[in-house]
Amino acid sequence: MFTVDTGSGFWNPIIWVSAIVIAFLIMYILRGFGKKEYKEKTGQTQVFLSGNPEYEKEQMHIKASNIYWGFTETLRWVYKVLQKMHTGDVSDYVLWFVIVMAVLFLVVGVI
Amino acid sequence: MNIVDAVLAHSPALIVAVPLIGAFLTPLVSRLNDKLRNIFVILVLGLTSSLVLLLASDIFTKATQGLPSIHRYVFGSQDLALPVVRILFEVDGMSIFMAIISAILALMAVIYSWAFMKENTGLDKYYTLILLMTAGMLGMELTGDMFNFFVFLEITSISSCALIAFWTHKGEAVDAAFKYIVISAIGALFVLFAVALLYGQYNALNIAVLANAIQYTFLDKIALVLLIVALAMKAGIVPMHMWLPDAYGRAPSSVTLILIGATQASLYGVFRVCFTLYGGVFNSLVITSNTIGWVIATLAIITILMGVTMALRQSDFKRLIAYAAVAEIGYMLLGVGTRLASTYINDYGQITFPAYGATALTGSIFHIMNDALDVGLLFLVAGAIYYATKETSLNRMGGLARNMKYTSIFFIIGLLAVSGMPPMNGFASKLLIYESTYQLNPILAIIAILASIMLLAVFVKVFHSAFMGPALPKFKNVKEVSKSMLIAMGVIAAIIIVFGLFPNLVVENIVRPAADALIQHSSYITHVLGGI
Amino acid sequence: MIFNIPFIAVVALILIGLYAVVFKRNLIKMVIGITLIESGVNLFLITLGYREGSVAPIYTSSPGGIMSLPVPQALTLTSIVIGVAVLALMLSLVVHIYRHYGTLDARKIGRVEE
Amino acid sequence: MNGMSKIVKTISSIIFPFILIYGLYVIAHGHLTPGGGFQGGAVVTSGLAMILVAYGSVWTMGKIKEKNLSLFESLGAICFILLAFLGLGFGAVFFNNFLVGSDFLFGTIPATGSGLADINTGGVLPLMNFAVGLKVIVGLFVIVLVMAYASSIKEGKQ
Amino acid sequence: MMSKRNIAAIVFFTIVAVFLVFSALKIHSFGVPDHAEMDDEIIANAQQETGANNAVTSVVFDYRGFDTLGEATILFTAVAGVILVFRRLKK
Repeated sequence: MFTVDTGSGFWNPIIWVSAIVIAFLIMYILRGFGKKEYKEKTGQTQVFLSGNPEYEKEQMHIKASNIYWGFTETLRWVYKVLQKMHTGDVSDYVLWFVIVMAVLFLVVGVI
Repeated sequence: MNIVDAVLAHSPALIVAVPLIGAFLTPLVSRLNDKLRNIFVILVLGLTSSLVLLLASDIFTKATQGLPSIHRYVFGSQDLALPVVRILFEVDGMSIFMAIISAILALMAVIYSWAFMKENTGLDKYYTLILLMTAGMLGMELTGDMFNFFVFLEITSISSCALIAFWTHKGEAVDAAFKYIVISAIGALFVLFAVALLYGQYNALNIAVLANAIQYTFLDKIALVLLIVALAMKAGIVPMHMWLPDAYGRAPSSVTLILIGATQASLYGVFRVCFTLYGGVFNSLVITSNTIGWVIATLAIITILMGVTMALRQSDFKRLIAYAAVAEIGYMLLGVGTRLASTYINDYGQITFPAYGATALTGSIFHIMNDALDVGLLFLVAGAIYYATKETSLNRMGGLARNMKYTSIFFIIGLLAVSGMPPMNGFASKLLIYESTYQLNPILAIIAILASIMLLAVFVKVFHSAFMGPALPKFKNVKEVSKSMLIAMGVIAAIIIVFGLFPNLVVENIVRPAADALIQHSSYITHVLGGI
Repeated sequence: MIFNIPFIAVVALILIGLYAVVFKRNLIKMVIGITLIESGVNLFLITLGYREGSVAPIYTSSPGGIMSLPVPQALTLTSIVIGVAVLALMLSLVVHIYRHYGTLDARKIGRVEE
Repeated sequence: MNGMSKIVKTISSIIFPFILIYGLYVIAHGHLTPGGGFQGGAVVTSGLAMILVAYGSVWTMGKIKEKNLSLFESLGAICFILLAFLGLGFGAVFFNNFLVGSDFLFGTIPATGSGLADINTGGVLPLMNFAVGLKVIVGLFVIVLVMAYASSIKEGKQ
Repeated sequence: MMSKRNIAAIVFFTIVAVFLVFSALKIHSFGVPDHAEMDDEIIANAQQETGANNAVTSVVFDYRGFDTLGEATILFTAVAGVILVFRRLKK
């Protein structure tokens, strides 16, 4: 009922779920060993940004475009090509249709 | 003959006729009362879904017991005579599998739009078009006639085009609708051209008759290419996917949910062409099968990569999900490509395919359903956020989990499912695809897995920027969305979790019969030609 | 070979239509291209149904003799109506696009910064 | 669009009944002669479109609301699908031509190969022709009317 | 001066054109269909089965009546779509 046979292996979500549950339990137990020194409204709760002043809460939120900045910056050349591809022009969309059709004609027609 | 048997016997026709008559009645009903109209539409789609489920239960029970399960319905005559002059509906496991998805998506979309669409005008036409679109999708999936397939393809595309342009005050929406109608008109016309090519040679329009007669002449090759390319364009396969982010991203969310069904109905067309119409050809010509298989697998890999890389860069919520949907379509196609590319000649000189070919097809069919649910849930969440905040750009969102608890929970479920994290349903189907593709060619599988990880990264970004972070002052008054939207999202999320926890139940009872129906293409033919 | 001139005309119509869609920038011209493709396909269907020396498949005061194939004619009828529907919707969208953007140049509308 | 000169209006009103009758003739004889619901409907719609051009879309819209027109269109579609459903009821199959061979309306079967035109033949075909004809007349006219009206409103405002 | 896009477009367009023209030459000669079983069946039985003298109408409304339903639906869809697109946006 639970196990999917993939031919060369299997997948059982129940094992996985129980593993997750056990991991959480272990984590919770480990957490219990920690020291309870945390006190509110003391210096412990203050934000420390390497000595820089803390901004307003709204400005601290990382905008979606800034996430993975490094990744997109490294792959800038890829994105340049892709951006050139996506022209937003209907005739280009149809042109891609013609191109794929031509390629498939060549592939299928030659064989 | 009791009533259930009678309904069952006529259900292939009723499944299409009930939403159609509902669509014709909706303008009359909406003159009376708005609420009555909503209830009426929900009832019509509920009736359709229950008919679909009735037929499905019959087909799947018979299929798992090894009995002949294909339902045949002849329009206009009780018995069938050769040559086949009438329109036939042939419902096998694959058709009804797709019909289940379409019916459920349409029902959820209607429930969702009760609150979501409340403030708009023109709702009578909106509901009419949704019913028509549902009828079109179901017709595409159940029909056994090529020309009929074209007619329903056009119904689906025209009604979805009008629905994409629903928010006419936004120029982009109209623009996306225009792009969609150009693309789908050209695609459908080339499908019709291919149908005419086949008709001119064999003087038949029925899929089974054509599949029996096909000889793979030059014209058949042309028709094959036209059919595959046109349907692939309508299914949004790279590099013909560019209409998809536009259309998905700018339509109302409830419409996008059904658009997923429409796209997958086109994908079903690709499946049908590859495995039934040209199934005999592919089963007897190894080189052709392998070539087409590798072409499809390559397209699939490009689709996956393009989808995730573009999704990473997007800042518009729905556009981002649309690119993720493109990537998901690639996974489904990868299974098809693997199955076709795995054909070989065994030691006894027979043409056959290894076990992993069947597994790949099973995985990709399972993934169709998972993709519809996962991506659909994400679109619904995006729509809920738009409804609550009137905001589409991720750059201007933040901290919404504080105000919208349920929505964010649903988003987490959808996020985990769409990126194939265990124990969600997306993982089970992707695992089937990975393992079988690995045996064909490890590189394909590795790329697919990496892309899946990137997909997770994409949605973590979305989750962080939309739901996490400090509470923004402009969203102070944002409230949780209304009940009807929560119900629609909750039902889909519940199905996702159930499918994730009981994958084998689904695979054995629903997916495998569907895959078998495609693999055993001769049973489809003999049921029409031999069963007279 | 030479008797296939109608089919070559069909392909020519389809190609002209495709050319208009791919190379022309004006939305109205693209719509015209799509209708050209459509008429090409309709012409193809109708030519497939012709038999040499045949009469229309209608018995009422028919002169007798072989009849041309009725199915392609029915398909063409369906296809024409579908074409009208698509055309109507396309043109109304073009009207709306012109209202929003003030232009019909395909390059100037719909560009989204990816 | 503000309508044309008086000459055009008068002549088009004179011609319109003839177009109407010709279109209805094509619809009614759909099962005997070339034509049918779609073709006849298109003929009638061309007549209506002529009236629309002659009198202007604003005048026409004042006479008929598109809301009422689309009601008629729904009616035509419902008639058509009901005929199909009646096939399910009487002939046990969807789209069955249950009237052929019956003594009821349009039930006569012509001798095979006969060239005589008997209007009392065809089973449900003439009825379906009428349903589709109604649908096509109203449907195409609504499309033309709405598009013309929307364009003229735009011109007036800006 | 032609742009890169147009040159590529012309190349692929020519390939498609060559294949389509070639396929037009490969179809059976005009006026001599290879097979006509389905249509002959209809011509022979149309009067008997549907009672209509016009074989095309009998195909449209009887043999392929479901297509016609779809066709009528498409017209209905187009009308709904056009009205939807040109609707008034404010209540």
